Amino acid sequence: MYAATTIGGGLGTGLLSFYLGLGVAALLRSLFGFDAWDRDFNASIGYIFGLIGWLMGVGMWGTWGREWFGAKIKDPHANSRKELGWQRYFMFNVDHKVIGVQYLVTFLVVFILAGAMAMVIRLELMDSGRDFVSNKTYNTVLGMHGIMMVAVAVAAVVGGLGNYAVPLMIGADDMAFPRMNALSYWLVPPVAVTLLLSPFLGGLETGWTAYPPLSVLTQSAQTFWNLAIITFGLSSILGGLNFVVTVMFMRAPGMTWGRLPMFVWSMFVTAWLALLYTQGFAVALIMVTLDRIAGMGFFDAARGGDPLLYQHVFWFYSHPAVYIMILPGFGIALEVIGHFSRKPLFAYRYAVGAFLGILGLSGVVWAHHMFTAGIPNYLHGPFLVATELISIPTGLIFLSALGTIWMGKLWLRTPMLFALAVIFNFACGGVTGIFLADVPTDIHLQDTYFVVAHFHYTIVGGEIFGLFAGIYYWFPKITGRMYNEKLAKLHFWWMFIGFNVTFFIMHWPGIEGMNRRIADYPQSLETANLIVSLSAFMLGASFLVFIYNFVNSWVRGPAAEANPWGARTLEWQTSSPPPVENFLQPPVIAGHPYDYGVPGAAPHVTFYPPAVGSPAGGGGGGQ
Amino acid sequence: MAVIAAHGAQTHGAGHMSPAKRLQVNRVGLWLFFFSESIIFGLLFTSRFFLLGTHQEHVDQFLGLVITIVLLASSVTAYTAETAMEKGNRKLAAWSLFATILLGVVFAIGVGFEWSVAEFGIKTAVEGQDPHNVVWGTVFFSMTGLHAAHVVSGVLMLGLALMMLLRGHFSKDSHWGISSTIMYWHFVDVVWVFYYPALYLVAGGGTHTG
Amino acid sequence: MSKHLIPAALLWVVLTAIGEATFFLDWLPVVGSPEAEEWDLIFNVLLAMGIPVFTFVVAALIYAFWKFQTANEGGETGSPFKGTGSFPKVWLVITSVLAAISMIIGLVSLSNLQVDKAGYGWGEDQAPLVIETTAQRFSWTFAYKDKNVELLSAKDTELLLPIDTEVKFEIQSIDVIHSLWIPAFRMKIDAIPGRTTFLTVEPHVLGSYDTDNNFRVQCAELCGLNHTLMSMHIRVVEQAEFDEWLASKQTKVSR
Amino acid sequence: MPAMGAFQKGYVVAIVLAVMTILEYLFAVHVDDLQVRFLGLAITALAKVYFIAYYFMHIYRCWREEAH
Repeated sequence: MYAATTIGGGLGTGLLSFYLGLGVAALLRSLFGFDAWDRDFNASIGYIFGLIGWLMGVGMWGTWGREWFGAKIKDPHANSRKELGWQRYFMFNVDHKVIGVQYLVTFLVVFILAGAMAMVIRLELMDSGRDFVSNKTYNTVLGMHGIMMVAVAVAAVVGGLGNYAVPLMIGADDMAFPRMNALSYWLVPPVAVTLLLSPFLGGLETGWTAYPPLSVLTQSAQTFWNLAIITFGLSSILGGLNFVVTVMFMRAPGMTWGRLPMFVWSMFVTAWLALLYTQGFAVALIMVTLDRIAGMGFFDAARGGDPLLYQHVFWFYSHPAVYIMILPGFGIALEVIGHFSRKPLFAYRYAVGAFLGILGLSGVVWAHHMFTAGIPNYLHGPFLVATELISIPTGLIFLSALGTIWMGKLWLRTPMLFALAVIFNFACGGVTGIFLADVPTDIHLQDTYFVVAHFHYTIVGGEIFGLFAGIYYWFPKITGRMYNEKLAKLHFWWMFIGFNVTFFIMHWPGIEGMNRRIADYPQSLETANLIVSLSAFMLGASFLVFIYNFVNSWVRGPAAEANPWGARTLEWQTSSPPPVENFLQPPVIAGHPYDYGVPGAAPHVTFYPPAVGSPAGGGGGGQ
Repeated sequence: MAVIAAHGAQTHGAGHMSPAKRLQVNRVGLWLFFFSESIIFGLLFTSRFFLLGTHQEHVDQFLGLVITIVLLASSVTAYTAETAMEKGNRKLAAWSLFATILLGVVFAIGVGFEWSVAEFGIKTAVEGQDPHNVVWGTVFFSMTGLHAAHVVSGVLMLGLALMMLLRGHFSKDSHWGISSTIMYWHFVDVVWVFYYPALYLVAGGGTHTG
Repeated sequence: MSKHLIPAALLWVVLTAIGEATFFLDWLPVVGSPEAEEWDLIFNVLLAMGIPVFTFVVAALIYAFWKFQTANEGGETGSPFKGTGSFPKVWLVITSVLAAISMIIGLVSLSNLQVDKAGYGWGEDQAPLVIETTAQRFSWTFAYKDKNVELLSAKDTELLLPIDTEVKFEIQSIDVIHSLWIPAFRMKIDAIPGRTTFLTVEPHVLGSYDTDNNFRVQCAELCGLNHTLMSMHIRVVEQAEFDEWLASKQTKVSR
Repeated sequence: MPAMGAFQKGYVVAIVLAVMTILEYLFAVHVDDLQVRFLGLAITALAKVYFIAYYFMHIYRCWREEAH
């Protein structure tokens, strides 16, 4: 009932505002002497109105907007305190744990949908000649698979697991800006809906990169797509800002920078990346939108513009974006490997240095996506060097992971298996990256299936495996229930084998002359594509096991202990699931989070005052 | 946007944070937001030089100077408003906020006037002029347009702040709502500090160079 | 320690040997030009370097997975070393050296490509045969400069190139970004509206699409609806045959 | 400027900024060398931003935990 009110209210005001926006745009246009109706222009204004209406409708008005006009606001925490059961996940709620679950489940749904689109792509590519879908549908499916998976990779770990775990791991009771946190989540559903509607609005022609002039000339749903992605970028920036401030100011006493868990470090660096670079995508798409709806000439060579401007601005974001994707994967992998090897994390300081090094280098490597784009010759060398430099900090992550498992006591539960798979997969993705960083080899490999295989190895193999490591690792904490270990291991091996067969073989057609984003290819590539398609279907099927295990365990899994992994970090020192205020007593940090088996090591956390007989809800005070 | 950062959070966590710390967190959050925005402005700024070098079409440089001075004057009144608030002088603060809003509106009108007399378009090159005409128009209108959008939103936020002040909100010790909108206003001024020379002065005395 | 180090190292050696053995498979596509030879060389050098790196990680993972796992549900703890000694520094030096080597390989080969640079792209300023290439959605136009012959990918089936002659493609686009890619020559450059890009190849084996599918021009940058179809077959022929073909084309045009 | 009141401090900075703006204008209009002009404009802009960020926006307060 509550949930229906929230969603219904949001949809109602959103739609009304959308139509209002259409009208306002038409009015303005006729006032200034244009035709009253221009689909892309009017719809853009309508989208902005609709977005604001939606946000106000789902609860931002009551808990936030009224304040701007000096009126009393509703208590934003009312929803977290009420006993609402599952309905609280469908409501405006400022509790970071609820927002984390909202993010996680939303993006798992998007992940499954985008995965289904990958199955369509592989079905089309099973055979060189036959058309399973038309070229138009193929391009739409391809573009949607790309952008939805990018969205998942950017937000599933950061928004989902990051929101859930980071405040818990640093001993905070919430994020620094809880209402802004809720805002960044509630910006996501309109984006998802707009993206999913794009096949009905004219399809997508440009892939997820949206290179002009094609994205300016195309008659497809490009403008809606731009607006949706700009909105998503806004959500990502606000989320990043929130994480940076949270980690800077909300740490518990004694939680020095040298004692932060690796996952928190990775989220901190990721948040900086999101805050610093996401604007690039937004600016690039704003330029495309202006070219489309206002007839401007940023990318029109005939009128003095330059199409390459887009690529520079776009990759200025989209290369750092791959670190937004991969660093949380590394963070989870190191976190899990640390706890499940039962020994201190090897070379902790070097691993932190690696994160910071990647943050520093990420802004100066973007043009390696443009080695064949006709950029001036003098740019090739510097970008080659900068790109290769990235492999040095990345090597330190491997040092830390391998050093930690060496001579450890590996407890091979599912999270650990996924974390080890991250290291395995990324080793392959990293080595194939060398070929793409060196300009001479990149000339041939650019825009082929070699690139496709490479980035699936890094992003799926690195981040998505990390995402699943995190999901299994924190599942007992989030749900208060234990997942089924046998099914989880089945999921792991099925996914691991399916993934590696699919994408390892995919390098081969790339080298043999198969380029990206095509629906048909020369006959000589048929065998390779058939194998890839078949194993891709196998990979796709593995997620059915996951869905079954996830849903079934959440509904009726056995109750989980507070600390089923015997881990030292803070989030395991409170109940599963944690109370609304996270910790009943304020935590004080005294030791390093990974000091397993170190003689005389202080415990990572103690609670003050000691946890006896204190009344529930006594989270206030202190500090 | 500053409103969002401005009002920050009053959480159950507020119990864990002193008001001074809350203020510091809000302030750093707002600065990070400025940082993030300045990259949007910076990318457009860089695009202007990427596309045109230091080329510049004819613009009314004197008009540019006048609106720049107007914006600077509005910064002074904004500063007065915040300082008055810190000293607890609500009346002076209200009048200064009002003056700031007025000057902001004058600036926006100035930009609108500049647009209406511009000697370049975005659709097609003007007959007999440099072919850079269109892309210059593109760059000029999008840069000043983005900045003007921030000015207008700043005026709206200042208006809300003034309204709240008149209704008796804010005090000497608690006026983050006013401080944050005024910081946002100064930030808009900072952007103009770069945009004004890039659009009006780079090519010197109205000559066509580059 | 050495109880574990020696078998792990052995595992690494074995895996590396298996990996490096793939060089005997000869699986790279047809080599149609000196540029392709150069490409194969660099690719193989980098691969020879990359395989030991990959197998190092894999060997460590497999060995740890096999030897260090414990059934004692997380109760035992491992050796509590923290990696604060000199080992990370050694590692840092080794990875830096490896990165430097791959940089140098790339830079040396890059300078080979760019020795005779002509604005954008690669290739000599002057070439005996210049083909003015125009890309548009969704076809290619190839005009043999000063030869009065023009081929359309929509109409003509094959693009003929003479063997052992430098051919320079001057590429322009009239609508959106395309990319000219010839897999057999391992060369690719984008076609960008408002710019002319260049690439030069020197075919040195006879061949055609029928003998190897990589003798083709392919658009490699998504350009819209029928991007898939934007390709054209290439046939590399002897100079005499080429001249004869050119002459026959010229008469057709003049008629 | 320690001895000055808060209001006066702001007005002095504002006058400095106004003078810089006018000088910048005169400088740009009368200097013919592109490089010199560009450098001059860049330096003025950075100086102005420093004044605004420090005196008007109180950037130093980010590092302090204080109520105004």
